[in-house]
Amino acid sequence: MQYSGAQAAAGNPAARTTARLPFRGMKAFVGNRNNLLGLIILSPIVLLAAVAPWLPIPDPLAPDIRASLVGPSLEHPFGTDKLGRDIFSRTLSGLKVSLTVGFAAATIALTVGMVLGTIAGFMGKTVDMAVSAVVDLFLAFPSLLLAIGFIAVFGPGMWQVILAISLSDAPRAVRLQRSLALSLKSRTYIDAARMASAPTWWLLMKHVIPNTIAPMLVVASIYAANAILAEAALSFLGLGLVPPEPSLGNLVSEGREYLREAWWISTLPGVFIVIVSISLHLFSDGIRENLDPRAAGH
Amino acid sequence: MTNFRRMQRRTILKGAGAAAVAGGLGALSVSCGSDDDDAAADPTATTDAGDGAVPTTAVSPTVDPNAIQLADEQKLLVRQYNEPVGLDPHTLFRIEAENIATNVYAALTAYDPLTGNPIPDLATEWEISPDATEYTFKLVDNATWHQDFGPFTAADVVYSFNRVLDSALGSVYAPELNNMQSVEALDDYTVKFVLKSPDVNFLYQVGNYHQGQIVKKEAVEKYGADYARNPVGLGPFEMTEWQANSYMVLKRHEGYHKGPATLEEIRFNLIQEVNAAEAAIINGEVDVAMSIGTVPERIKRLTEAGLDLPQVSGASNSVWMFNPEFGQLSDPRLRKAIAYGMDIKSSLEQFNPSARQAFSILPQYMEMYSDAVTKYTYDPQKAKALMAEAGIESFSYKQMTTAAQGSVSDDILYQQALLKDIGINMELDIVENTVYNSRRTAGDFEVSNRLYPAVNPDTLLFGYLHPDNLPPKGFNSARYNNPEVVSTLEAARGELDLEKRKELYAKVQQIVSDELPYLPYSSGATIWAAYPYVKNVVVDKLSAVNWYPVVIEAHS
Amino acid sequence: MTSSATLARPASPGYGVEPLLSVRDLSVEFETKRGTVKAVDNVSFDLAPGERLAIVGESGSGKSVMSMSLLQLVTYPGKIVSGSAMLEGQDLLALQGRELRAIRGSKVTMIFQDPMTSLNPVLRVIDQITAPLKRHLGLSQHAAEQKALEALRRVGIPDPERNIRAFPHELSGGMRQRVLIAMAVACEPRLLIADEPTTALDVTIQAQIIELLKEQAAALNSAVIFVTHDMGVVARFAHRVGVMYGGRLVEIGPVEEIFENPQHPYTRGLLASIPTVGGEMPERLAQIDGTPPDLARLPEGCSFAPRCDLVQGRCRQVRPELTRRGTNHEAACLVTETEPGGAQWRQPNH
Amino acid sequence: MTAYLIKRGGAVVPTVLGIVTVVFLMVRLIPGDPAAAVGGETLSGEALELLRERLGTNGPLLEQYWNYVSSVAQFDLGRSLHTGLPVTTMVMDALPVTVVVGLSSLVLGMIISVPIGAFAAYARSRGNVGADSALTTGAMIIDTIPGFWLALIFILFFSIQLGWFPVSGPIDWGDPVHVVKRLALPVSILSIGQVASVARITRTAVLESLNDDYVRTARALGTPELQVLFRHALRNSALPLVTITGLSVGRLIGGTVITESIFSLPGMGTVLIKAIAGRDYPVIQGVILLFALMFVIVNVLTDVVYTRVDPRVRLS
Repeated sequence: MQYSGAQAAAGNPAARTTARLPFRGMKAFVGNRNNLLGLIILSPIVLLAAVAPWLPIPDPLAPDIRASLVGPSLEHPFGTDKLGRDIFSRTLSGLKVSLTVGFAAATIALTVGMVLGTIAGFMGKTVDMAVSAVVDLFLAFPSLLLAIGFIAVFGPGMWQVILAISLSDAPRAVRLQRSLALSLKSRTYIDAARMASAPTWWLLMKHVIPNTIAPMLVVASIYAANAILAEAALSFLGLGLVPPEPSLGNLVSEGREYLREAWWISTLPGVFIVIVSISLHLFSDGIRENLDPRAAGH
Repeated sequence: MTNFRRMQRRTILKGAGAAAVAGGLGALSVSCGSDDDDAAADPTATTDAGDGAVPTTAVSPTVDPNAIQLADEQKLLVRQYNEPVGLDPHTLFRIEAENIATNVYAALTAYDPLTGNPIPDLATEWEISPDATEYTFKLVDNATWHQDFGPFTAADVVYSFNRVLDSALGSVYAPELNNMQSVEALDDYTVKFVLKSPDVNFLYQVGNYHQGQIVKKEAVEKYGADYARNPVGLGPFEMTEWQANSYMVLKRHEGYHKGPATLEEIRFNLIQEVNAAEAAIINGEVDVAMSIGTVPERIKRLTEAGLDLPQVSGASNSVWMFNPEFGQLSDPRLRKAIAYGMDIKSSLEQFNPSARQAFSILPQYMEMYSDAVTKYTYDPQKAKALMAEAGIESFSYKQMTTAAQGSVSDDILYQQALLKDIGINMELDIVENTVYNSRRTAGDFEVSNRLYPAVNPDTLLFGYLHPDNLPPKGFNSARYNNPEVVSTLEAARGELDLEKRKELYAKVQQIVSDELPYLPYSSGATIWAAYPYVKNVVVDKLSAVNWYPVVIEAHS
Repeated sequence: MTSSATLARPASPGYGVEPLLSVRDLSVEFETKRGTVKAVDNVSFDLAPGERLAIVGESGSGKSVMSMSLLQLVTYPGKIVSGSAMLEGQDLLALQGRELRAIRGSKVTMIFQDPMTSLNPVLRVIDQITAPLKRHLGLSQHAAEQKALEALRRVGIPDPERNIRAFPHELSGGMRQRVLIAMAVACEPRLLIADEPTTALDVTIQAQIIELLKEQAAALNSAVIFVTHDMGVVARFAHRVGVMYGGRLVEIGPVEEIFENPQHPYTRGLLASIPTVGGEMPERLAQIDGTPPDLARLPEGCSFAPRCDLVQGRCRQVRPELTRRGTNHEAACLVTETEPGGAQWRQPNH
Repeated sequence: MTAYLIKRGGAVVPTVLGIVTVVFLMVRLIPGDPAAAVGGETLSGEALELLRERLGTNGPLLEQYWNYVSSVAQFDLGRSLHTGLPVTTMVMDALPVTVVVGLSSLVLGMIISVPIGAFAAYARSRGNVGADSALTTGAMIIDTIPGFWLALIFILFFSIQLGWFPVSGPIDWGDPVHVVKRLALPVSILSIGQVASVARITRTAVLESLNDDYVRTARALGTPELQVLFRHALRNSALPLVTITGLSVGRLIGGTVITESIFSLPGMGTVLIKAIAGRDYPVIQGVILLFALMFVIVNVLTDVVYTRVDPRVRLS
């Protein structure tokens, strides 16, 4: 707000400059409600998915045809499918797969982005042009299409899905990191450090990486959320993970045959897709708001 | 069945003739024939081919169109579940294409929809030499080709059969005719086949299916590479429009030799996904849905929606094919371990109640079916013992299967879980129908399955077991080659005595069940759905519907 | 006092007239994360028809917020918490919806600080200037266009027929401010509020714009509230001047009175900071030591106390109210209140 | 304008060439011999050679590349391995469905989400944080619901339960009522998919615009609030909106692939999925190429529209 007291108080130019600096270290990750909410929702889910194999719940792959299409109950909190497999354990098992896909795809995109983006931003002309050309080329393809094309070549499966999804996110990450690196490059403290003949790796480690990790994490958590949805979509099309391995997408897809008799088969895993992606979005929003208070609306 | 007995008496079968069928009673026309009563008079005898427990959801009874009030507009909308790759009968594959082809093309004989026995069609009568090596057919003189390709003559038959055998065409159905020596036109309406060795089942080979369907030289040459999408036949319907990935239109052929059909037009809308198909028919977007699967919940929903469920049960068996070229599967003990490790019976009861476990390659309704075979029922102990005997504790193999949009059948998943318990790791190799088909043909799989609709026992037994039919040319995907089986089969084909022939076939079935190149899995139903106002939809033994007798009753 | 400032001083329309605008106890608060900020604190003043009142003060003194609150243009998180502003029998602060919009742009109009951003960049001048004419005067498109052209001509836009079809970015800053003035005066307002309308312009243009405003206001007999931090402009333009500090009106009176006999130490500081030869005014009044008060943490007592060189003990406890210092002249200072004779501390200046 | 278009079009040439190259390389990236992957490991001799020829993977790589580029330049995308139909015919038949569905959902998506975003921003600017949060959180939740699941529910409810919309059958372009009914559900599903991103961008942009000086000017001149919001603030948010529209097309293309297959629409997505399942690489290549080219064209259009919505952006 133009006329808020905060704005008036921020009248001194020094304060304004600090506000515009990219965030410092961990500050960006704490002290924000959204951020915290995202973590609060996500952590137990991740934990649950991680410890699922040791929980006293049925084997997610074990059929029990006497308990076919049983509704949610104490014994089967999420009900069972046609084969009598426990949807709760399948959901946890699917969560693990979906989270793995989401985080792995986001991590790959983030890593590729950080490395190539920094190189392009710092190494200058030829390298920059080459990297940017490749990035632009990949950005010319709609993202899911790129993933589908990848699967068309390498076939369905877990690692193919992870790579396919990261293939469509990585160019975006490279582009973002490049622009962040470019703006940092021109900043005075980098110049100062350079004048003190600091080695490039030190510059990168000390200034570039810490100052770009948070905005990159903003997008990476969105990538993770999108990857989970993309995996679901690919699985739905039969281009995702190979059954019987349950992913959340596979579960939603499998349940459609019995949507009317057993709504729980696809709905409850679907709810988890929604919860996980929302918490990732909240987490991302939180960091972003900390980086740029204006985005919060004040 | 009585077929061969009739032939032995050198019977000259008189076809029903155009006049008798003009009323549209195609399905029963054969019963009007001279001495064919026992074949079709009692339809229930053959529909109920299973062990007596096959569900008998009401099949549309055969209705006389004169007895009901017909709808003014005889246009039908049908759900087509997959797009035919092409409609060249000599190269086409799969039921979705066959379903259309049998209505577009005609052949010397047709198959009775209820019994599967050959009945007259383009051939009005035939004469078989006493040693069953010469077949002479009299042809109808009033059949005309679709699209102004003129009248049908014996030259067309000669061209057509030689085309199937032409290696340049590469037809997978050529082996069906490998006992054929020559075909010649004696005059415009008489054609004579000479066989290399006696074959009592040859009437099946010239039936309205694949190699038997007659094509027109001029049409094949005119369309060249595009012929498969521009089929020209002699059947009751002609293809007038084909929009890729969307729909196909068949219009009735005014020059059909039995008189034009009552139905004016059939529009096949492509709806691949079975859930969408269910929605479409319940929503009234189509009148008939081809093959809506066997999931009991869906069947129930469709019944509740007031739909008829025309179906054929036990017409063909699905078999698992073991490819011995892949490591452990060359050991019959491990193949048997797989067979004993699965609970086919319970699985079918649960997931596919309209099906029964099958124990032979031949469906039970066939006269040549034998019950004296090794039966593999769920016995995990025996499976473990067989594996121990083979010195193996556990092993993995790849099961090639198809998936309806990512979902593998519950049945497979159930068996997968059971096999895992005894140390057999079934890895799923999920591929789409077309790929499935081509890899199966090429023999590029470890284990896969095949459902081979056929009415001729020889088609099945020669196809699966004869080395002439090794992939990629034929259907012997297990690369089975047992000289004893081959000689027995060839002897059976020429055996004029029915009982002796039965014995020979029983011997083959016994050997095969013991060596297990193929595991007979299930004998299931093909279920369609149709609104009650669509009359005479009869799913035949080849899982196809002959649209010629179908009529639409007036309805609101 | 510099002669240039005094020479240009216009004559006041005088007292005793029924006021056009009567502002009483106007307070505006902002809710911020740091707490409630009193941006405008109990401001009261009158304005005669045709009178030109200048409001001066540092950045953050509340002068802009005060002027905007008269048209209820202060938006969230700002809120008018009390007060009234009677204009010809209507309380501007109590109006709502349709009534409020009927006043805005017709009876009372406003001109803002930055002509570069105050026009909508994606709409042509014609669309922006004719909209209020059509709305308030019910003119047809054609009539509104004619009137708009006339207004543009009056404010000295060259080739108005062509320029009216221009997009704002195609006009210079001075031209844009003229357009804004034309928009403001087109409906012949009774009151014109100008919020630092010349700050963003360069010096020569500034003078032209001031003259133009004066001319237009005089021609329409519109009263003007002119918010500025430039004492030079005040001298040239206003009849009366109000000084704001820390959200409060600390002194108000006729221009000549204030210039000759400022009663508030802050006013005195403002006057001292005027360059002797008329020229540009720095944004911040560096000559007054210390920084503007933190409105969220106002000290008890006089808010100027921390920076005041006359400060006494009670200044830190008691909040001074406006008291009468001369004809139509009031100031809020405990020290000068009891020691009238401000002339003594005007001395060092000369 | 024409000169600009020519110039902007010229800049597209390397991108298009790059796309063609990537699509060309696709088939060559298949592990092992692509022809064997398609035809089966046991395929050999003449048949294998024939298949290589149909895939264009025979001969030296450079020659393959040259052949591919020159045929693409002549709009020859080869023939389907399964149906033998020219790929150009197949994709051109499917194109209208995809374009109509895509464009309508783009428009409908905008009609739904722009006001949501604008009102959320307005509420926030007025201090109504609750309404803002409700709108933005609602949009976020909708965004994370898998579209295909929603599609199934829609079919269940609107088509089967209520019988309002058909879910199958070819599209009869001659009958507008039928077209609307047939496309209503897929278009709705696709537009819902865009709501969150478009609303979010709109909200941010409008929130920023609402703080702009001209908004205050407009208010000071008595402009009604709805006009302030839509005529002034929203119009100035057009640039980010045009950008997000361009990006939405990318998302939409992904979405059509799934939606078309659920609703049995004979569009390019259906063609693509069938082709992938059947390893019909000439068709896969053709569809991906066409989709990518469409996306490039949209991006060029986006740039052109930029100059339309904001007079400050010069054509250069």
